[in-house]
Amino acid sequence: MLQIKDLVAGYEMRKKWVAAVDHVSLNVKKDDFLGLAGESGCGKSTLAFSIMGLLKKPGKIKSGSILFKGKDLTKMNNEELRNTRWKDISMVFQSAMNSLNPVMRIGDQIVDSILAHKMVKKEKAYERAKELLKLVNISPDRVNSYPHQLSGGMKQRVMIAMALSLKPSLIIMDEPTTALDVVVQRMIIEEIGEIREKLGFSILFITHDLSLLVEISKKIAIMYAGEIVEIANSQELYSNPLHPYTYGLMSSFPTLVGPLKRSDGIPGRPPDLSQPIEGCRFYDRCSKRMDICRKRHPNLIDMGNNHMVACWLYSGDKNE
Amino acid sequence: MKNSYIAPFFGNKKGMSGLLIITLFVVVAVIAPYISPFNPNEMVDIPLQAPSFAHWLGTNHLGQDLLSRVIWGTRTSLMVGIVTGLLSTIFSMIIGLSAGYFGGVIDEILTTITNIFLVIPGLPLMIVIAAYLKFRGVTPIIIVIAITGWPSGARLLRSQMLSLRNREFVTAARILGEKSTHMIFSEIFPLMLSLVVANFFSAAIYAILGEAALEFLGLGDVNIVTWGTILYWAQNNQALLTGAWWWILAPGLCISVLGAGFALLNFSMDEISNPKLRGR
Amino acid sequence: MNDFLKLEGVSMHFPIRKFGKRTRYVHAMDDVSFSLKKGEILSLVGESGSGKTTTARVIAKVYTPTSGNVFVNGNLVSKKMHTSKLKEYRQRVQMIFQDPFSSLNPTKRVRSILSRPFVLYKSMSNSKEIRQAERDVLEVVGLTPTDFYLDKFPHELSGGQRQRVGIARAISVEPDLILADEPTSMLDVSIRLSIMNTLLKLKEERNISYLYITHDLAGARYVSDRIIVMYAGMIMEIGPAEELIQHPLHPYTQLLKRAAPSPETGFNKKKLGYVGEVPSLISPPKACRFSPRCPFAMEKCSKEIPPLYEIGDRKVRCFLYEKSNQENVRFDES
Amino acid sequence: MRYILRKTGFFFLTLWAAVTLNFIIPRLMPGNPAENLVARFQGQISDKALRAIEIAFGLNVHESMINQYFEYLGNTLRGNFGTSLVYFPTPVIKIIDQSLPWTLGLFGLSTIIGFVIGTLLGIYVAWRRESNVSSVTLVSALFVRSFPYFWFGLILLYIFGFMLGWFPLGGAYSTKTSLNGLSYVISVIHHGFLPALTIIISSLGGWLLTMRNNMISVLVEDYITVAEAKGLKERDIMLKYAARNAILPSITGFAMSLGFIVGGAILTEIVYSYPGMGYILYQSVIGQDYPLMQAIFLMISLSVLLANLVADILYGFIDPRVRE
Repeated sequence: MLQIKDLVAGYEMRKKWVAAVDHVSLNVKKDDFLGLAGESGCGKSTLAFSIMGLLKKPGKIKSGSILFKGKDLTKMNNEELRNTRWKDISMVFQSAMNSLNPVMRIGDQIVDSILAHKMVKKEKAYERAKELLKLVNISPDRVNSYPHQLSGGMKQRVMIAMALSLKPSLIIMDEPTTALDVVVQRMIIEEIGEIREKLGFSILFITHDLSLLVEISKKIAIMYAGEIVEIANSQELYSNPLHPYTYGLMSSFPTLVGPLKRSDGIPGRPPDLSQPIEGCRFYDRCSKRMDICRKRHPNLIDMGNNHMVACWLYSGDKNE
Repeated sequence: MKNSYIAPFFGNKKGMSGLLIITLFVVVAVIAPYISPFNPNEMVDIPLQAPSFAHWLGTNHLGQDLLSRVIWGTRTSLMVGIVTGLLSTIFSMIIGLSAGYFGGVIDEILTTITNIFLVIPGLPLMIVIAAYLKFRGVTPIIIVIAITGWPSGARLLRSQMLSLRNREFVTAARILGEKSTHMIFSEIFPLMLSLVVANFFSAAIYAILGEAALEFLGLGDVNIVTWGTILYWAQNNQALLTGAWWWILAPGLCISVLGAGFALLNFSMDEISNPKLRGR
Repeated sequence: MNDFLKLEGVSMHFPIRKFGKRTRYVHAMDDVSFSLKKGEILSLVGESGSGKTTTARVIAKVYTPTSGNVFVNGNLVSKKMHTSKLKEYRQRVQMIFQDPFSSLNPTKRVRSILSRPFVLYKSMSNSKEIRQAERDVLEVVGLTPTDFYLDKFPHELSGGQRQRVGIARAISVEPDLILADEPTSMLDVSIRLSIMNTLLKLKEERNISYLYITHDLAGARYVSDRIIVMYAGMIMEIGPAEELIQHPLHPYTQLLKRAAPSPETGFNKKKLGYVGEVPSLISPPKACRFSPRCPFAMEKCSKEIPPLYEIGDRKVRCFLYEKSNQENVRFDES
Repeated sequence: MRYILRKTGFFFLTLWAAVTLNFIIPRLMPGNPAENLVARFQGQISDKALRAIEIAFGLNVHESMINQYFEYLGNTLRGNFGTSLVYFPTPVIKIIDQSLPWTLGLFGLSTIIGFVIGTLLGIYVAWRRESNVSSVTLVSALFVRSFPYFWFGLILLYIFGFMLGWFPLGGAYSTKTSLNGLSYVISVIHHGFLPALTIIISSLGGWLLTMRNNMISVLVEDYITVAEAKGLKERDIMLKYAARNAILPSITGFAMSLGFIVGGAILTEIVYSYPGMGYILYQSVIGQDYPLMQAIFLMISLSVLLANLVADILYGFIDPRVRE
């Protein structure tokens, strides 16, 4: 359904090019729940914004394509893009607190997304807005509330309702629960799962919280410094992480059960993306680095079982 | 740090043109005796002459050379602008910073006073105060403008103080055991500097326009040479009805351009300290 | 072992000003009592609005509590302290902040930020001496080469590096107690553990005690000896870390545990369902604050505030554990 | 409701402050210049009227300050401002009654027009901030804002009144012929056009800059990105999402700017000899007519404060957050 091919996107700073997303290819199929995990600054939000066509100056898509149902989103003009947005692909943003217009009733904000795309009567749109609120466990008479009258969790539910308003086939969720407390986060994640079962749509779920992702998503892509370094099914990735970065991330969150292991996370910090890097981008922080890693860039290779990894440890042609 | 504050300023076209304008006026004010072609208070030619080679800006009803008067007027106008701007900024700082820093009852009282002065119209108040003053001159004008010019600055500084005071690095300094004076002057103040300077620029604009207005109304000392008094004499001698447009054009332009110079500086300070505002 | 820090019935109510009159209060912290031993790491776990940060700030003397007493080393910490006494107190109790971006002054280099503790507490004025002391402390928190970091401004450092500068600043004072207010929550996952490990190392090497504030139950398990669970301004449960997490007594602790992400259990985990939201802290009713959301709520729960019942080395604020109810206790083994 | 009550409370507090300032200022001045006022009135007006003047300016009164103050407050409340000197023997209140409507009409209308145009331009400049038109507009606004009102008025008067003769040189309506109905209205508009234009253009720059800065701060907010992602039309995003939030600080800033513009309007009236409050204020200053001057200051303050109250209440309607 969504095919990202060799996408290069980033930011044009005073003569410098910061490659936030570098040659990324990714597919989201129908009914997929794809998780995209990575640390801050790894380019995951840039990727999401590129898909939505929301990348603003100095941000820029340099090359590659984003095909949605066969049409290239990067080549659309403004009007076509406007029509595709929200109707086919919608998005739930990170900061629920600031995602709603503070001076408009939430009902009006849901309704205007419907009216921007469909020729329906206003009353009908309001009926729909009420239905949507009910769907996300908010009392329908809240249509007349203003954002400041809602709690953080309710605001994010409103955003989800809004994202559902036109029955899109793909919803991008960019850290939808990061700003929320654990209990609220859990409730919302469960609700998302239930609604997805009911309505059937694909999700691209972006987060830095790998422990959460392993639990909820079908498939996970790990992003590091602008590149995808590993893709696999969640269970497979959890039990058998191949890339040293994935492995490091997996042992970076303390657990609630089992013996207490002391671990040191991943030392160092991600590389400066405004400088060209020849070899592997994880080289500086890698505990298993080899000589070749510094010189040559590893590409994603298929390890079977739908498991792809970009690391010289698993490449046969090491000595080439 | 010094560099990271000042460097963007040199790259800012608006800021640089503002600086250029102000510098130009300052230079003119300093070297007024050397570049002024005539004594500004002497009758040097036939009254009400249009601009010519001999008198670039023409002459007034007493046959005084207007170019010389404008040049000498720069001194007083600029001085009043800067001194008054400084005075109001100091008032604003004392009131705004103490309200923001101490909070509580002190804040409530100071804020209420500020709000009251904020909505009471400034120029009419200036006129009323100036009208009561028995002696006319530059000092009363400075005082009157400074009295009415501080509230908007105080309000801005207070709100910035409030937000900075609650920043974690200030709490950190407090927990580390720093004294209040250290926290205000070493931790908080460096971050307020740009706003204080911006505040000075707007206060200076206010002062320059206020001074011109009061003098135009004859509420200053009409016998000294300033841009405002040139306009006063022009108006009182019906300059326009006699077609002597040159009499009003130059001093007014000078006020506007000087004001714009400060406005440009102010605008660029805003852009630098708040990168969001940078248009391009 | 001696209690180094002790809180007795401490409450913090913030007034809401309307027309200058104080009519309503936010009960950010109500009747909080606990103690902390020398060299112990005690975690304060709770969601936002639970009062955990307020507790830390009351201990740090940023806020003056509405009522109750704080004791440090057996001495009462009075509300108004003489300057020299306060300085002595500050030297014992330091703090690490949640947001490494805002807890360092953006206009100052690391070198000048770190010089303050030495000027204030070691009476150093010789710049060479200070520089050497700064190098030593940077070494301890793992920022090497030290001279490289001394010349940096905060905005030139990563979040983790900034947090290390914050830790360096706190330990330069050589405190006995560090209040760590969610020190890892704004950092990248991959470096959280190494910050926690640094804190653990300092505890072992310097016998520093910590009050470690977090919303992450698993993180609390990783670092702490004992855990306090707070909800809506009150302590709900206190107990040794491992025991409390494996066998949570209070229904709220049970909820917290079930809500935490756990890839080990994965999809087969029991669903939470809709469990309501945190109540308003403005003039709350006299009742168990968790009762509106509690699956085990009894009539009594909405009428009075349960006391902290002692069960072995644990304490729990729930009527389920009143003597007469003890037989009916249901443990949630999720 | 509570919000409106609070704002009304502040209105009365400020009004009280203005009235009290009026009482204090002459008493603070070294060598009260109002002294010879009484001498000039002596024997010309009734004793009661004379006493009102003495109370207002603190002359020859042997009562305690507090008693004076309350008597003054009473006089003010009853509109008893005394008699004008310049327009002797007309009572001050009558002069105000005649000049206030002119000021309110001219000034009120042109301030609103200036606000609307300036704000719209500010929205445009921020929305198209990459374009050259925006840059030029912005810099021109910086200059226009620094024009002294009276000077700009003089220039307009010279060009359109004196040189081209399109507009009259002063007054509010033609006094030459007897006017009725429509011709009166046309005459009023004809006379008011240049002063109005002066105020509109001079005030517009400030509104433009305020709105532009607010817009740019708002445009980086997340809800703008969300609106874009929702595929709303550009115009809807600009007006319903960006401008509606950006205008809030402008309305609060109204207080600050209004006082400034009122000052400008006074000078404009003087330049155009427009028989409003500003012109009368000027006459009273020249003629040392302190009773008239004080009353006018009070009236101007009252109008500004009322305008502020209206702006505050309006704000409550636009921003739901302050209502409760």
